[in-house]
Amino acid sequence: MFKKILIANRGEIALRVIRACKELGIRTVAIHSDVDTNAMHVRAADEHVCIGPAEDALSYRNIPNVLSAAEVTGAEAIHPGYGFLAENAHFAEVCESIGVKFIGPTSENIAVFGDKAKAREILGGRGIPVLPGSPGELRSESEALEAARKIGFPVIIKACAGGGGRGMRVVNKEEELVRAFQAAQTEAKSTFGNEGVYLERYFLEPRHIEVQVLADERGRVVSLGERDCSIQRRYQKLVEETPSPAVDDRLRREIGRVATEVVKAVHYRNAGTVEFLLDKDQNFYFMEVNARIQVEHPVTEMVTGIDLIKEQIRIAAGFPLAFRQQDVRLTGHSFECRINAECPEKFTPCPGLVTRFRPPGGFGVRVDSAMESQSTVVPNYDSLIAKLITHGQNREEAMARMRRALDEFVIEGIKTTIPLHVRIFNDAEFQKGRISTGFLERLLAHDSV
Amino acid sequence: MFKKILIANRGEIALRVIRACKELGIRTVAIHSDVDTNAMHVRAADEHVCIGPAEDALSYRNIPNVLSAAEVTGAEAIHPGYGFLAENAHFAEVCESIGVKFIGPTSENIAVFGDKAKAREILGGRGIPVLPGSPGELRSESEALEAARKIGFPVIIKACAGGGGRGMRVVNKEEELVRAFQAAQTEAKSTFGNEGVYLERYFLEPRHIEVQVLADERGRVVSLGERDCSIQRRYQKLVEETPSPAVDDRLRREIGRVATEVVKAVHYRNAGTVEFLLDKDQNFYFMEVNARIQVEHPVTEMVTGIDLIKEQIRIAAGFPLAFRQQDVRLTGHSFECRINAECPEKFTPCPGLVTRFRPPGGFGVRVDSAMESQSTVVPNYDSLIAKLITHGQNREEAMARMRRALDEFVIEGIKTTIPLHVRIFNDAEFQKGRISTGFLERLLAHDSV
Amino acid sequence: MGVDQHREIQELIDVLKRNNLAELEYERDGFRIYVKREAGPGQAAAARDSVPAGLERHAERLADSGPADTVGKVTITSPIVGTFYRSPSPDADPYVEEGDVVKKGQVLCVVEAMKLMNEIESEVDGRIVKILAESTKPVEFGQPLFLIDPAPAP
Amino acid sequence: MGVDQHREIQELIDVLKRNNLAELEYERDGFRIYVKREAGPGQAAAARDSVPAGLERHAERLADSGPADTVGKVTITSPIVGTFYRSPSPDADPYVEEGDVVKKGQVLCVVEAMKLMNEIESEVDGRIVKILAESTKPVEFGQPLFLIDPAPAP
Repeated sequence: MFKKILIANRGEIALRVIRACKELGIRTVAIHSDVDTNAMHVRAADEHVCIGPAEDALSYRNIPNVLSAAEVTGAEAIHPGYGFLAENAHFAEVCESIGVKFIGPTSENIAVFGDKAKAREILGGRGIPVLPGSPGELRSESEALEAARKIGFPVIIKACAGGGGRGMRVVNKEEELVRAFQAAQTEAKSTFGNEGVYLERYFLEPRHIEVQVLADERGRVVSLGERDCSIQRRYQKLVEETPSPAVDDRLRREIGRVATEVVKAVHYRNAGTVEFLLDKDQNFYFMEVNARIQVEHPVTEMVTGIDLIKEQIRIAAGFPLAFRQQDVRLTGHSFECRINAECPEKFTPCPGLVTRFRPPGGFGVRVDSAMESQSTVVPNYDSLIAKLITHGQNREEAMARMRRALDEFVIEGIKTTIPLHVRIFNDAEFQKGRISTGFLERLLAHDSV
Repeated sequence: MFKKILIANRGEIALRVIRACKELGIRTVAIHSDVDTNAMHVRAADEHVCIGPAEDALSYRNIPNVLSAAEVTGAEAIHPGYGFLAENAHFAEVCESIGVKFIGPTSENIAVFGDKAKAREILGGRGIPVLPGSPGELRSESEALEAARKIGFPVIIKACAGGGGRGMRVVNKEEELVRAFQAAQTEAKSTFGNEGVYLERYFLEPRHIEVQVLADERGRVVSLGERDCSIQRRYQKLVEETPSPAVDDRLRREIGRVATEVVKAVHYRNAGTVEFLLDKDQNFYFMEVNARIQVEHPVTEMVTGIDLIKEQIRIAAGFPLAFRQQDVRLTGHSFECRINAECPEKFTPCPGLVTRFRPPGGFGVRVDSAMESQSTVVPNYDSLIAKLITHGQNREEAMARMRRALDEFVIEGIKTTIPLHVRIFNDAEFQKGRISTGFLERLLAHDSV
Repeated sequence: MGVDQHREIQELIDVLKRNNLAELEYERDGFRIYVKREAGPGQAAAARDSVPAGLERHAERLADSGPADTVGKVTITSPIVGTFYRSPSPDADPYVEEGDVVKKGQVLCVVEAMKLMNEIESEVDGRIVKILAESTKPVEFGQPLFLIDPAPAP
Repeated sequence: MGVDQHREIQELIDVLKRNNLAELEYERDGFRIYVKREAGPGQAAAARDSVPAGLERHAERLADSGPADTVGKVTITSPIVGTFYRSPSPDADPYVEEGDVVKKGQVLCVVEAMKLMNEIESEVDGRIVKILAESTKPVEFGQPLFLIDPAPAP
């Protein structure tokens, strides 16, 4: 097992990894930018190294400084968390080349899933159900038009290098296509530095269903149930749950089997998430693989009892998975609310001093956060300040617990998305499990009426 | 289901009950003494009534005022928590007589188990293995001597009305007995107002093993596994865990069956705990029944997923148990540390202003506490200020998590038992599960050497 | 405490006073100071004011009762939890009205608890300035019921 | 608290008052202050100084370096994370010693990162007052390496 791990991240996920390391008896090195000198992840680690100024390109994404920090502290492995360098194939490659273990998939794994159109092409060729779409990057307007006619409208144009919902465009009619195609290319170029775009069929009211997988270095793969992440605003997830109210045992087995095939097809290693779109008729389509640990991983931990970060570390250290598919038991139901430092109406970031931070407690309540009273939310990074996770014997209990915990949660000094979460959990349709990726936009639209 | 419940308690257990009520959609009434006006349980409840001055005899144990508070607020039921009025048969009886549901056992149940010697006599007569001891209260020195000779030395003298370890005395040799008997009677009289004492065989290095049971109003009983509460200081539990490292599946079934027989024998209702002494040869002996919810109930909740407070409320409302014995699954391992506002060396209470309170968080960590930064620990009541509970896939993980969580827990302004818990969890014998009720005294004795 | 730190503290206090600040906290190199001024006349109340909620409620009730100054007055509070009644029965006259002169030991009201009527007596000779609770409503332990202006000692 | 910082705090409070602000937070070179005025006239305010721990560490290092006053001096900090070396190779002489006069652009040390030697140059003409890091030891981003007394402009 590793003796010392460097955590190349900040905030709640850095603290999450440090906690797992402490429980495994592994020493930790935190890195931080100069505005994060006093951050909780820095104080929680055994050692810490300042690796640059506030701008993430010069600090948390600064590969030479991150690797130098690993070198001077003697860290044998690096956990990238999510974001920053987590899905940077070059970083993973450099780590491999200098003998520092990257705790995550191989650089090839990251590269394959970095090009979404290509990944879909490869997997479609191996019998994985993929979204009906263009075979790969679209080179011309006529190619786009031809592909769209074949798929049937409405279609959605996506950037090959995109992610997090940016650079997407829905086209309802043929006559809108050329203009949208050009605009999407321009946007893709300016946002991602790569103008490649592709087409997919656009579904109304789909669910976002994803499957957590673990693959050890010997190629053994297990799937750990699905997560329903349909509560999104502009493709940003806000609430996640497991199991999905739309997935029964038969479908769970089937989608788990397909997810396992996806990661086996590319010799994937470590933790990953296979994302699917589920339509109203229970058809599911592969969308993409997130080659990292995800923000919403705790809900899977709550129902399986498996510490996913520890599993990532064990796998990276060369240990085989200690359990098989048939050992995985899903117990109860779990929700996660992402609490962001944002104005809950307009979603504008709201950094500042947190004058009071009192997390909820008690049975079935988990809080993952690097905040405390008198912490400062700096404006330089993402606005997620806490993940509130509940577990219950069934969906009703987990929901009631979330309402109770949201009510108990005190965060003063800044605005947060807590009031929005309260609204979601009080919504009758949500309570019945009747959700789709359009749910939140509709809920918010009610305000303006 | 009840619409409104009054919680006749304070501190963490009052908050625990309020949380359960909120999740069940039941309105809550807090009661409080005048020093607790600003306490968290008061702020968490929907309504609150001041029922007296600081002295608990005039407030939390003041039956007329507690019942008047229920009356003026229209509460249909009273949850007594633990301590105060929880095992007061008269209170339960008055509640019954005025039509307010007492959430707990019947007044007869409480009365039966209130006289320990008598309870043992009744149950011994029904084939329950009881500690070898005097048949009942000892009326004279000669009776005591005769009983002790029959049992064999060492013996322990206990007060019939005793509890929490008070009024106990170990006698190693025959010539010490008469003197000890007289002293025990005097102490029992002055402490409990009842000079009745009885004798039991005294075991060296026993374990304190207890079984959680639930019994509904129709008489259906389930047992929910055992708790090992061997880490005690002067009979005060400090650390509890489940499952016990000394109990295997066979013994668990056997002791669970006996516990079920005990409560069935007296037509017990609601939640209760059957306490056993387990000797080195895996023999177990019935000691007593705690006719209430216990401080350490959360470890059972962590491994069963069952919310015991909600079950208490459901049972009191007349609902049958929704699960059978075979539905109960024990998953993983759980520990609880009782964090008291005490000097960790001398165990003297340490009330005062908590200037900073930062509970630990993350996966598998639960905190039950009514404290926050700037809370005051008042000197009038018991010193328990937080229960730190961890859960893991196995004993090792739950222990590692506890060490990590103890390390994260920040309580400033007062002294707490956290350093003692750190010592316990770092002790090699404890880590191996080699514990008995003598463990802590030995650990502490090391200090003085 | 070194001479330097002593001077530093004095400087901070001067800053505080000059600027009429309520609190000041300063930390450097492991040296930390927190200064807070007492709320005196002409001063804003300290932010960390923590009058217990229950007493605030009572204070509000007193405030609601008008400009009557409570200085020198005697407050009769409820010794039990129950329901406050100003008269012995629904049809009867109230025991007392505002302005009435009362004797020590005179019954002012009843508080019903567990179907028992508990008579509350005046603790002093004096005049009822204000009745602070509403008839037929619940009262808690310690809740002010009457404000009495005590008669000067004879 | 230095004269400069003292003056700085006072200036901030003046800014606050002049502009009728409620709160003000200011940070520069690891020195951070937060000032808040109470609403309304006859103001009270709370000031909270929260120097980040990392820069405190640097401040300690400076303090450790003796009574040398840093006022008017230039601190050369590490622009990268790596290992600090005072000489180009183990056998070679150090680039500079305390007391040496240096020119702007002159190499003062190397910081090795990823097997690459990064030469750190002086930002000013002046004299080395103090060497603040130890050769062969790791340095982090922003860590002070040299204290230089700049030469007066020619």
